[in-house]
Order: sequence, then C-alpha cells, then structure tokens
Amino acid sequence: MGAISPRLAALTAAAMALPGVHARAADAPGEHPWGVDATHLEYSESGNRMRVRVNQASAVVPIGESFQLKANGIQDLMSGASPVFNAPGPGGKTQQVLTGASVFDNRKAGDIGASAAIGDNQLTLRQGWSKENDYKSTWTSLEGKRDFNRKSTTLAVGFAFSNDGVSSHDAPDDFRTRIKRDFFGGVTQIIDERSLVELSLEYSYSNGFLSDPYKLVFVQSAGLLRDARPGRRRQTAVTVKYLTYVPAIDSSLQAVGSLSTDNWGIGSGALELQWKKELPGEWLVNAGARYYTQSSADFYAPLYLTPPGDAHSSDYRLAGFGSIGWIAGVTKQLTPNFSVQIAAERSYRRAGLRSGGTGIDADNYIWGLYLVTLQARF
Amino acid sequence: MSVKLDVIPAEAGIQYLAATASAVHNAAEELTMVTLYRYPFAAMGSRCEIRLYASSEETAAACARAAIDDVLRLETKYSRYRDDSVTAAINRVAQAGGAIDVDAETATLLDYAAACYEQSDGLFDLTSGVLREVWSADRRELPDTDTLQRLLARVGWSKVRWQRPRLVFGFPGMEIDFGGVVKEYAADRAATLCAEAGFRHGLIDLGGDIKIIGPHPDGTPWAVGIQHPRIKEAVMATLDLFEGAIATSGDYERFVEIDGRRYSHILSPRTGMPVCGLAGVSVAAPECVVAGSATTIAMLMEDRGAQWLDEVGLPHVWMDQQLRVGGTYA
Amino acid sequence: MLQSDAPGLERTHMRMRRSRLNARFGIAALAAIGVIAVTPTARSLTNGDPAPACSARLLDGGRAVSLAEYRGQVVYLDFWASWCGPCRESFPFMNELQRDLADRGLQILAVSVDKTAEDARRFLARYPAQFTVALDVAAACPSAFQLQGMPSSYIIDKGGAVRAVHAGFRNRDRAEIRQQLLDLLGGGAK
Amino acid sequence: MTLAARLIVIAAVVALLANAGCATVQPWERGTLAKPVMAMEEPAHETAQKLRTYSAKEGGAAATGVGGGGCGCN
Repeated sequence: MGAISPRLAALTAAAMALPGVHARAADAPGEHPWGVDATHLEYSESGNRMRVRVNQASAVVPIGESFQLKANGIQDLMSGASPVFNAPGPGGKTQQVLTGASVFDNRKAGDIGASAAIGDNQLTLRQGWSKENDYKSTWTSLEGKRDFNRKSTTLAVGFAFSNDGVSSHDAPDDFRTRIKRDFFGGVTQIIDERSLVELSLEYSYSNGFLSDPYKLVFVQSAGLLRDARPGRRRQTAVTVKYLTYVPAIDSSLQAVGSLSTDNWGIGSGALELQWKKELPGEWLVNAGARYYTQSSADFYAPLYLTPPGDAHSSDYRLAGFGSIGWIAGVTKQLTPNFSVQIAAERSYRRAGLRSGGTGIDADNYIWGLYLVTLQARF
Repeated sequence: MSVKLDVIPAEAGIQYLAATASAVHNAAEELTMVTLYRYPFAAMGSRCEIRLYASSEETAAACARAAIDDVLRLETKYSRYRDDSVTAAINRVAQAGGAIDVDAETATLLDYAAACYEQSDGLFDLTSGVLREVWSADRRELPDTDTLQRLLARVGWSKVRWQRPRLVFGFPGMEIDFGGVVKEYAADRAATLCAEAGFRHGLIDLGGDIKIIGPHPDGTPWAVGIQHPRIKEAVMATLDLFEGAIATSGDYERFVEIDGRRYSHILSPRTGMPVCGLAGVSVAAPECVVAGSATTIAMLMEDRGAQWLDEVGLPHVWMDQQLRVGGTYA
Repeated sequence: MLQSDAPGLERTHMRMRRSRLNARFGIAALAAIGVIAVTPTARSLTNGDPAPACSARLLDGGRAVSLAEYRGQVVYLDFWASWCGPCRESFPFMNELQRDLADRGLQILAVSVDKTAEDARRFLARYPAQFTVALDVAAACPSAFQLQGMPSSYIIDKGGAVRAVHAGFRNRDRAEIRQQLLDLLGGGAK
Repeated sequence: MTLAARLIVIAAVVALLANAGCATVQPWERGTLAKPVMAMEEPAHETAQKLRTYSAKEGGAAATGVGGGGCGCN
C-alpha cells in the first residue's frame, strides 16, 4: 500500500465500517502458543531382536506472557530377544546367545515441568518418573538459559539427578538402587549472518548397582557368571554443533561432533552431517549420515578363558565397535496451526569400525527407527 | 529432592494424549492434498466465479455455497428490478418525497457512498439513476437539453438529507441506486467468509471485480488479465496479485451507439450526458469496494480521471480514447 | 526501554552448585564458556534524541518516502521483516492504530528490512497492512536507529524527536504504546 | 593431566575461537538465521527418542542437554 493520501484515507475509513469487508487476520500461533505434540515411533533390530513401539504425547500450556507448564507422557511396548552372553562357536568363532522366550515389557514414563522467562533469562524445572516391571526411576532437572549481546550469544547451564531401582524377572521385588548426577553447560554463538556454533560440555557420575541383571558372562572353566560392573562411573563429554546456510543450494548444512571418555575406559566419538532444505508449499526435508565409534571397557571381554577379576561384562554395548548410518526426514506445515513430521534413521554396527579395545563380529547388527509426529500450535 | 510416587499420574494423561494424537493425525491426513475447486454462477447481471484451494470437495463446496448465498442475498436486497427490495422501498418514499429509516447495513453503504460523493467532488452520486429514464438501451438520438434539465433537477445527493438512520427526500421524483457499490461490497464479504472459514488460497470474481483470498498454495500470486477496451480478446495489462482486490470500469461494457458514436452507460450527474474520457480503467486496493468506486470516479472525472487517480495514490492502469495506456502498472 | 546486557552469569546460581560440584571440572569448564567476550553495543537511542534521517522505497509504486516528510505529524515508525515472528502480532495492532488514530494526525510508517519486495509481499498476503509500508533493502535506517531487536518501533513527536522506543513486540505493550501516542496527539481520549 | 582435564582445555580453546571469529550480526541482519532450516533446536520428540536410542545402544555419552530418566533397556 503506497503512502496513504487523504482521499484514500477517507475512502478506506468509510469502507472499514462496512460489515464483513475485512477478514480478521488468521490467528496463527503467537509468541507463546499452547501446543500438543503426538508421536508414534517404531524401532526394530535385525535378526528379529528387540522391537519397540513408542507412543509419546506432550502438551505445553502458557500462563501469561512469561510462564509455561509442560507435561509429557511416553509408553513403550518392548518385545523380542536380546543378547545374554557369548559362547565359543564352531570353528573357534565366538557366537552370540540370545534370550529364548520373547521378552515382553511395557514401560510408562512421564514428566511435568514449569518454565519461567524473566527478561533474557529462562529457568526450567522438570520432575519425571519412569516405571516398568523391573525398573523404576524418578528424576529431577533444573536448567537455566540466558541471552547476551542482543541475543547473539546464549548460555545454558543445568543439572539433573535421578534415583533408579533395578530388579529382574527372577527377583522382581528385589530392587537394587543407583543414583546419577548430571551437569551440563552449553553456549550458542552467532558467528556471521549465515552460521552459528554451539559448544556443550557434560559431566555425569553414577554410583550404585550399575550392572545389567539380564547379562551373563561365559567363563571357559567355570560356566556362566552374572554381569558385574564397577559401582562407580564418571563420564565427560564435549559436543560441538556447527550450522551454516549455503545460498548456492538454498540449504543448510549441519555438523555435530562429540567426544566422550569415562573411568571404565570407554572412549567414544561421533560425527553427524545433515543437509536441510525448505521446499515451496511449506515442506522441509533433511537427510544425512551419522558415524559413531567407541573403544571397549577395560573389564570387557566377549568371553573369558580364565576367571575374570571382580568387574567383568560381555555386554555388546561395552564392546569396541563402530557404526555408520543414514538419517532422513520430512516436515509439512499443513495449516498455520498443524504440522506433521516423519523421520527415519538406520544404523549398521560393525566391530571393525571400533576405535580400540576388543569387539566381535557376532555383535554386528542393524537397528532402525521411524517416527511420525503431529504438532498443533494454537 | 526426589519424590517417590508409585501411582504414575501420567497413566490417564497418556491415554488422553494418545487419543488426541490419533484424532490430530487423521485431520493431518485429510489436509495434506490441496486441489483447486471452481464454482461459476451468475449474479448482479454478470458472470461470477469462486475459486478455492481446499483439501476436500465438501469443505470447498460448503464455503462456496455460503459465499454465493450472501452475494445473492445482496443482489435481492438492493435490486432495482424487484419491488420487495430495500432499494424499491426507499424509491417508493423518494418518488413521493418523504423520510425513511434504513437498516444498519444500508446505513453504512450510504455513509460509504457519501464519502465517495465528497472525494469525487459530487460526481459519484447515488441519485443519478433518474437519468436512465432517457438513456435507455434502445435510444437512437441524443436527448434535447431541456429534457435533460428537467431530469437533472431531480438528481443530486446534496438535495437529500442523510442523518443515520433517517433518509429524507425534500421533494418528489428522486431515485436511489446502490449499483455502483453493491457488487464490489459483495466480493469483499464473500472473500471474508472464506478467509474466516480457514481458507488461505483462492479468489472471488464477480463480473471482473476480483477480491483475492490468498495467493496460490505455493505462494505465487494470481495473474489477473485486464481486458483491452477495444479489442475483445486482447489484454491491456496483466497484474500479479498476492492479496487485496482489483476492479475495472470502461465505456465498452454497456454502451449505446448513436450515429456511429459510442456512449458509455456511466452518466454524469452534472451534464446528464454519458461520460467521455477514459476508455477503460482498473484500480487495485486492499478492499474491492474502494477499488470499484475509484474506477467509477476516474471514469466520471473524464479528462481529469488520470490525474485524480495519481492523487488517490492507489496502483492503477488506464487507456484513453486514443488508446494510449498510463498509470502505475503501465 | 532496553539496556545493553550486563556480562557474566547470575551469581546466586553459581554459588549453589559450586559446593557440591567436583571443583576441578566445574570451574574450568564453565570458565571456558564464560570467556565469551561480550561485545560492547553502540549507544542506542533514548528519549528526546532527534530521530536520525531515514528514507525508504514505498512497496507500491516505489516512490521514495522519507521521515522528514512527516515533520509536524506524530509518527509510529516500525521496523519489521517477513522472517520476524512477533511481527505477525504487531500488524493487526498497527491496523487498529491506523483505524482509530489516523484521522487525528497519526502517521504509521512500517519499514521492512527484507532483502526482496517479494518476501515482504508474501508476508503482507497473510497479514494485510492498511498503513504505509516501505522497503529499506540496504538497511540504512535500522543502522541509523541502532535497533536493539526485531521488530523495533519508535514513537516520534511532531518536532521529530524520539519519545519512546519499543524493542520486540508483546501483546502487553499495546496499551502503553496507544497511551503514548494519545498523549502526543493531544485532544480527548479516543 | 587426566583425560577429563585435557578435554576441558580443548573446550576452552574452541570457545575462544568461536568467539574471536564472529562479527557482530545486527538484529536486522538475521533474516537467514531465522529460516526454518537454521533452527538449532530440533523437534523435541525426535531429539528425545534418538538420544534415548543412542544411550541405550552405545556406551559413550553425548553432551546435548540435561535429559533425565533412562530405562532398563537391554
């Protein structure tokens, strides 16, 4: 609309009074919308091992301009076999032994939280629970965020602690406890008109029963022993995320690299690269790849020829291995208030890609997941 | 600070949220594919059409039906030919002289017409319908001046007293016609009905007066062709419209031919004669009713039409009798 | 009125955690993050400053319009962009101001800093504007005004001085802005 | 110097580099950064579910925020 001349102002003002000449602008979600997210996810592993069907729903309700209440509910239905121990196989090749009967478990988890925005600061407190027949957990987290330099720098710090109880099918009421304390610091910085970088550090320590009641170890002369891991774990991790927009292809490229180390001797590294592009008609597509590698825990062995020390485990997740996988997703904004997202990831684990320690090809497998999320913002 | 809770409060919550998830999921399924639906119809003596992008035939048809009903309602309410219309009721009082109270919608239309009267130095006049008595379609020769003078005595918005909601005609023989406003007003209302029903992409076309509901789903504008005043199939200009409205007037729509000369159906309340200035003019504005009256006033301004359009400052394009084209879109 | 941000973390937050934190890790890590130097921001406009010169191109017709043209009128100068979220809420509010106060001499000038007119038009297709809209692709005006946030609006009195600055837009600002305009426009409350 | 301390030094250097390299980007120059493809925060459910899968299937920890809970997934 050009400059409003007196003539036009008079005509427009009179036209305004005519009933129904102007539609009220579509009330797209404002600054603090209330919203519901609903997700269905299917996870499965090759060799008809574990399958998980997940339903998650969350709601955010704003209170005034600076407070929000959040609620989250998750239900997992787990089924299928999972590895228990490794045993010597034909031709001297170690092979994996899985649980016989199909394990069935139903996990329910939920959390409620409140966040307050005061000026450039934001404080979020969350209290959560998780319950399945052989595992109980309650956790609490507090996170603070602050914007600096007219929102070009954001600093986040936070900590969480959880108290868990672990039992097993054969002694379902005998819960052995463990605690975990988690400290997090992160800074996001705008680098130039087209790129930002985020650096995060995390330190966590766990004490108590850290073993897995369903895992065993095979000892050549002594038969099967229970999985027994040290009662203390210290983990440190650093993650750097770099996101930049490339005008030539009208897309953004994202690289997320992380390193972690712990007192169990597991050193890990991950690198994820993603391409994201917005297509006309309010579509957003993304695709990428993820590489992961880790070394095995000091006390890990696929199986033991001689009686192991106090700490011993053959759990495939403490072995040395690497994995390479692809990521893909698409999001469509259906109306100003509704959007739907579909995401998938598939990861191929290979012992050969380990960054140290021991790992066996018997542990190689493929896991994959896809999810559909529906978002409503009003 | 850790809270031991055996009963999981989320249990009921999860069922509820899962239910909303599936309901919302189905709605999304339905909204994914958007197609263009077209609803042609006849109203106010011209070819009309409603175009709507919608995910399903039902939602589009429901909105088009509501919009068409509203256009037909206005056509009936302000028709010159029906004796049960508001125009007829007003004109019965105007014919005899006297006062009548009008409803709120008619009152705002009269306020709007009054504003147009002021902004056109008296040329946009609802009471100039009387001149039609002499300028009927089968006219073969020019009316003589004193017949025109007798008619002009019964024309003039200034001769009417308008104090909401009362309209007073000081002497008999006058006549009111909302023709210059109602069609564009109906286009605005129809677009609003669909926009407030959640439609983001589509347009309303009432005989060339177009009101945009929103651009195509991929964000590209509607290309609107303006008819060439002299060559039927040709286009004088094409405009890209994301929003707002465009209206067109010209001497080519309905005219009378007398000894080889073309006389437009637009009559000047000052001379009683058909206007002779611009051959065609189109104006764009946020509201169709403003665009429409701007084109009518530009025609009424005859050779000062182009200059008046510059004063108003709305985007426009015109062609004069020598087929020269001008305006911001030229 | 927005002050430039003080550097450094909330003191209380740090003390509560240090006691229980593994000292060697906590301090070093957060020091590493804390070292982000806070870049000093140029002094932003405050009440009474004369409004800097600013001109932009009208979205329709393309004529250049400058702030000086409106000397003698109360001006509500708003900087917006199609990519700015809160602008969606400020446009209906500016339409209200236009309807209620235009005939009392208020002049609204909404300057977009979009890189192309096309982006601005697409926004206007969804959020119609019944006030004057202009485009400043080179962003000369925003740098002259040293904007603190997006959107930012400036209330300029008849003498051309800035009387109020609003960085960002929240629904609760509406009453305050309307009152500031009424005070400058004078005459009875509308 | 233990591995943890060495990690922190790397982090400090990266933080310094990150800051030194950036020109101030004015609020009105953030059109590109406001594009949907430039959102640092990924969709909440996708992030939560992927992180849970990584922590259940991998021994390393990823420092991407304070997520509570966990599960006895085996």
